[in-house]
Amino acid sequence: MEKENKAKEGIKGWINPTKYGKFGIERFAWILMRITGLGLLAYFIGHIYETSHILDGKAVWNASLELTQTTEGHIFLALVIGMCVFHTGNGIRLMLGQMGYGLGKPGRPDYPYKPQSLNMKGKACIYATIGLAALAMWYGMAVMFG
Amino acid sequence: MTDSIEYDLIIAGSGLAGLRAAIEAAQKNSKIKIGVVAKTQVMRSHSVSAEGGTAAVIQEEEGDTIESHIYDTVKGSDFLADQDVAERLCQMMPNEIYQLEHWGMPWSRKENGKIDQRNFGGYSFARATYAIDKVGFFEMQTLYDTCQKFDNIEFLNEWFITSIIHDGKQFSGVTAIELSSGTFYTIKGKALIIATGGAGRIYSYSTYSLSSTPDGLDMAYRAGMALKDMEFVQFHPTGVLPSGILITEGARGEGGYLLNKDGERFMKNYAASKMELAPRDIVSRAMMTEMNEGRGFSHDTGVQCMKLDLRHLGDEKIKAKLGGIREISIKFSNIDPADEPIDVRPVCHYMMGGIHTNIDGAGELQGVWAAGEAACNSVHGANRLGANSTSECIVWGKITGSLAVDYIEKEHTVSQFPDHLVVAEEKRIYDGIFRGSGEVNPYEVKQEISDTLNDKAYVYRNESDLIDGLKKIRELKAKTWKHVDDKAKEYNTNFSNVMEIDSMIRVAEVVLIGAINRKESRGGHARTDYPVRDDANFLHHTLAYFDPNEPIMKKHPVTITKYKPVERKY
Amino acid sequence: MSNISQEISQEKSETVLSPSKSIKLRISRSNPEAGTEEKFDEFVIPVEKYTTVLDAILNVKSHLDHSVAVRYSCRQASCGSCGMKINGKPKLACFTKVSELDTDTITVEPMDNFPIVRDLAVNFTRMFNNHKKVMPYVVRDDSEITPGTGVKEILQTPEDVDKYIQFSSCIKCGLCNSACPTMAMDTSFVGPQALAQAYRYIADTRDKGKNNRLKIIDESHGIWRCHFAGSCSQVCPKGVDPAMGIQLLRSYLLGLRD
Amino acid sequence: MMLMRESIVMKIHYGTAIGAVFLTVIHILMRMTQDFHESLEYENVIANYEMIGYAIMLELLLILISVHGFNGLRIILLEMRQGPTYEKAITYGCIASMAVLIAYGSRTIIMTSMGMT
Ligand SMILES: Cc1cc2nc3c(=O)[nH]c(=O)nc-3n(C[C@H](O)[C@H](O)[C@H](O)COP(=O)(O)OP(=O)(O)OC[C@H]3O[C@@H](n4cnc5c(N)ncnc54)[C@H](O)[C@@H]3O)c2cc1C
Ligand code: HEM
Ligand code: SF4
Ligand code: F3S
Ligand code: FES
Repeated sequence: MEKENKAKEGIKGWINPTKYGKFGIERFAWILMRITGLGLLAYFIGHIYETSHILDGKAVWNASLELTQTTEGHIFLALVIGMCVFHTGNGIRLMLGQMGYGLGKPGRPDYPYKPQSLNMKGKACIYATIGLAALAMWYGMAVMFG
Repeated sequence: MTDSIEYDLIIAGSGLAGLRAAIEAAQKNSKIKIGVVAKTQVMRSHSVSAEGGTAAVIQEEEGDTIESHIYDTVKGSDFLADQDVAERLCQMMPNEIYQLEHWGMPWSRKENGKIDQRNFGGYSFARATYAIDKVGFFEMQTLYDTCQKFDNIEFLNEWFITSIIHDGKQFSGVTAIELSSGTFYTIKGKALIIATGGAGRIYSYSTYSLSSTPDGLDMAYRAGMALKDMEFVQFHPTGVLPSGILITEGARGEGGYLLNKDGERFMKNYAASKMELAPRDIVSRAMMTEMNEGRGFSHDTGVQCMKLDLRHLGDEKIKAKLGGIREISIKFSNIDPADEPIDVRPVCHYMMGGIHTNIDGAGELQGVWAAGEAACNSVHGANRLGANSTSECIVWGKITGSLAVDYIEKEHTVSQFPDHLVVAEEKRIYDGIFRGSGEVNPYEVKQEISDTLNDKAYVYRNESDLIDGLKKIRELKAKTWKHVDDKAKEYNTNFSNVMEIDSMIRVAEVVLIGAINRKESRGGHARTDYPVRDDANFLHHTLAYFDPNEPIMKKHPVTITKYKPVERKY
Repeated sequence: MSNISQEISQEKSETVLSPSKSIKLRISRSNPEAGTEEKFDEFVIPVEKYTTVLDAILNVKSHLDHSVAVRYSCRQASCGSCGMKINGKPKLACFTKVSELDTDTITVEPMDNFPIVRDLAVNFTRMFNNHKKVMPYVVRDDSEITPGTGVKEILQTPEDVDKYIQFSSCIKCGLCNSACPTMAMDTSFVGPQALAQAYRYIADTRDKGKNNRLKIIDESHGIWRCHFAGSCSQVCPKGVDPAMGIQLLRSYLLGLRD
Repeated sequence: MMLMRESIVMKIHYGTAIGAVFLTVIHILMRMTQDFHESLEYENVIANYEMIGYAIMLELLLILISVHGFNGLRIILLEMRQGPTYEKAITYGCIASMAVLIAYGSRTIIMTSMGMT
């Protein structure tokens, strides 16, 4: 019984792409938030390591900077910028929601039921954040390649 | 040896009556162990479907009186109600409304914060207490949630009770199958409250949950307890087509009209003073008369129907007060009641009859009580008023819960547990049904039973139809259909379905014989061949006792206290 | 089709079905306790304009394969029995018409994140226990009334009722839990169903159990495991909007409301 | 396994996020106000570090993001699998990693700002 009660969908339930069409943009924002959070953490650790080279003198510092001076490096940095913008923007949306703002007011629901918490404001916010992230990536690329 | 578990109090059924009984008992004595056994999951009982209201006198300062509630109930019953029982209902109910409220019931409120009430059929005061139009659902939730407070209530979700075990006089347990595992159990207990609800699924056009089959009634019947007044079946005027899902009487209580083909509020010709809010039997007959005389509509599924018009209430009022039926109507018949009238037709909705009990809900076996729709304490007589049933469930849930505890607390000499009866029951269901054989599809037998009752024992009845019906049921009984194709143990609903169908045959027989014998028209039982009420010969209850061949029919007196039977007019 | 279907075809059939349009219904079959793996059985059945997915499944059960295991009762979206995945999305079978799905093949599977009992029926024990855990009842000292003492209602305006009525509409169908991404991995998570009920009682002006309830849900697999993915509200058939309730609960815990 | 109430942990999570937003903006603006490539010149970077205010800000940012990031990681891991031992392992694992990263980053900041390059 105990073992049986552990039934769960597993990682499939997180990454299965068909979910996002069925459960809406909020669910997509959810997985992006996870991925960008982890991505940023990975970058951050790398970043701390990279900056530590400052202690090893100019040559090493420059050499480590060189690592990202390639095309791949630029794309990687642009991704980081994008992740950062999305994670920050969506993070602010989530925090506002989790503090109780912008959810609409509880009240008698009328059929056909439209969940108020998944309102247009929130959805617009997600699309805007994705747009902003794309913009920032584009700008970053322009600076780096330019 | 079969697996065995034990409780002090067994409650069969977890509808409003069962849960109210459980709370009362748990509160009264925290030491006794209570097992609530239901063939559905506990919170999924049929009671969740109740929509319109729960009757109680809570506005005495506005002019309502208990006396008036009693009289309305008795008059509504066509004077077949036991009047002392009706009195008990009406007196206990107000407190129960407040008790539910204190437990969290989301009653709809007036602007001043007091509990609101709405109009319902057959009452002389608007005393149906409501919570939007999902009264039963919210009541079930309130009771289910309140049960969570008590550690001595245990829920046995999806356990199908098959029989009552007793030594001829005194109750000693039940047998049941745990559906998830398929294990056959003996549940021993000192007392039993039967709250297995109504059996309206013996009709094919029915408002009931699909789980409302007569297996609960049947197990009492087979245990030697009488079924009372089974010929009285209530047909609710407004079942939505084509599914038969209920459109609550509250829709008319809020001001809805019933229209015939000429756009006429035809009820003025049948009950001028109450119009659409006459008692259900009267409105249903009026509708059938209109249809029979060619003033009905034809629904796109081919059946005749009438229209229920709510458009003049306006979208906002419909959403605020009738949100549930708005949803039902849009989803199940593609009609938004704010734009279009709803297609409705009288539909099997309630069984006035049930397990014979006294005013306290005590059955004919020592240690067995019955409450709710499964019971017939004769509070509704020949026709129940809307909103009086949830009330009944709550009041007799409380009463029986309390009395069962008193009984358990007393010392009893207990005779040897009749193990041989468990063995016999196991044989009956496993050899007779599970391993039974036959070439007729049991589900088709079920369809035929329910179609037969729909055709032959509907709103208007007559001798030849009823006899035809009985013949048909007996033919079906004689066929070789009792078998279970699904051989798995786990969650075998094929098995439980066949047991339900088995019980339908026996109970349908009692309904038909009762109706044949009652050669008069009273309340829900309208005979075209005997169109008037006959107090001289039929002012009595009908009892049916089980016999393998044919039910043994008896009569039982009606308790009349203050109100002499008079002609019933609205 | 299974051998049961063959047995049924040998049964004498007396009802004539009037087919108007036919669809293919694929039903997920499994019986973990008996060691049977999941497979799909396909049935062709007639449907009408009003046929619901539950009607379709029960049609199969009545006429083609009696052994289909499915939970149902009210057939009007009130009891919460018939939650399942219909063409991949969690829905109530009785509240989904075949016609609104707009396809000729319908696949029904048991809900995710619940242990399967058999075929389409799943085990709710975990959800019921979580529900019980959040103290889903009005907490106050005077909640029992002694008859005859003349106690009346605790006043509550219609606006007060509106604060919790939507959360009170939960039919415990479990669809929200089956859709929630946290539930897909975290078997200890209390889940949107129970959290919405915690909010329902806290928002009730009659209740005094807020602090206890907040304490209960403020643990490592409690409310904070919700990340506002919103799938719960997306699939809720009753407009409960658990996501809203959960976020509002959080504003209590963050000290932004009391 | 609970060292603190989950609500306190999450308040920290949100607090660090909000703090990080501001500091990251400053951090990035510093890059932007100068020419991007120039800003990363060895000498410029060293000069930046030697401004004590900036160094303190970097230290703060390091702590905020480490706390936030590793708590985020803990959240995800916590939801991946259950069990008391596992939970204990990830809680302490994350705290330890967090501490190591902070220590390692601090070393860079402190040593650079004190001119120990
Ligand atoms: C659609 C509809 C709307 C209604 N609206 C109203 C209304 O507005 N106002 C009003 O007053 N009344 C109304 N009624 C009537 C009222 O709802 C019912 O009479 C009442 O709910 C019956 O409750 P109960 O507790 O007796 O049983 P039910 O709620 O019917 O419960 C029966 C229980 O018994 C269990 N059970 C049955 N057989 C077995 C078995 N063999 N083994 C184990 N368990 C078993 C079931 O699982 C279930 O838990 C309505 C009825 C219908 C059909
Ligand atoms: C600077 C602005 C940032 C903001 C506003 C922010 C905000 C948030 C918020 C609100 C959450 C919680 C989401 C939830 O409840 O589901 C979160 C999660 C997380 N954050 Fe950040 N964050 C920021 C930066 C970072 C950085 C720089 C990192 C990496 C080091 C990071 C790593 C994570 C991780 C790993 C999670 C967990 C992911 C999840 O729960 O889905 N964040 N962030
Ligand atoms: S919140 Fe909605 S989806 Fe979840 S159990 Fe309740 S009714 Fe079902
Ligand atoms: S889907 Fe799950 S993550 Fe939260 S908003 Fe609903 S509980
Ligand atoms: S059968 Fe009750 S919700 Fe579908």
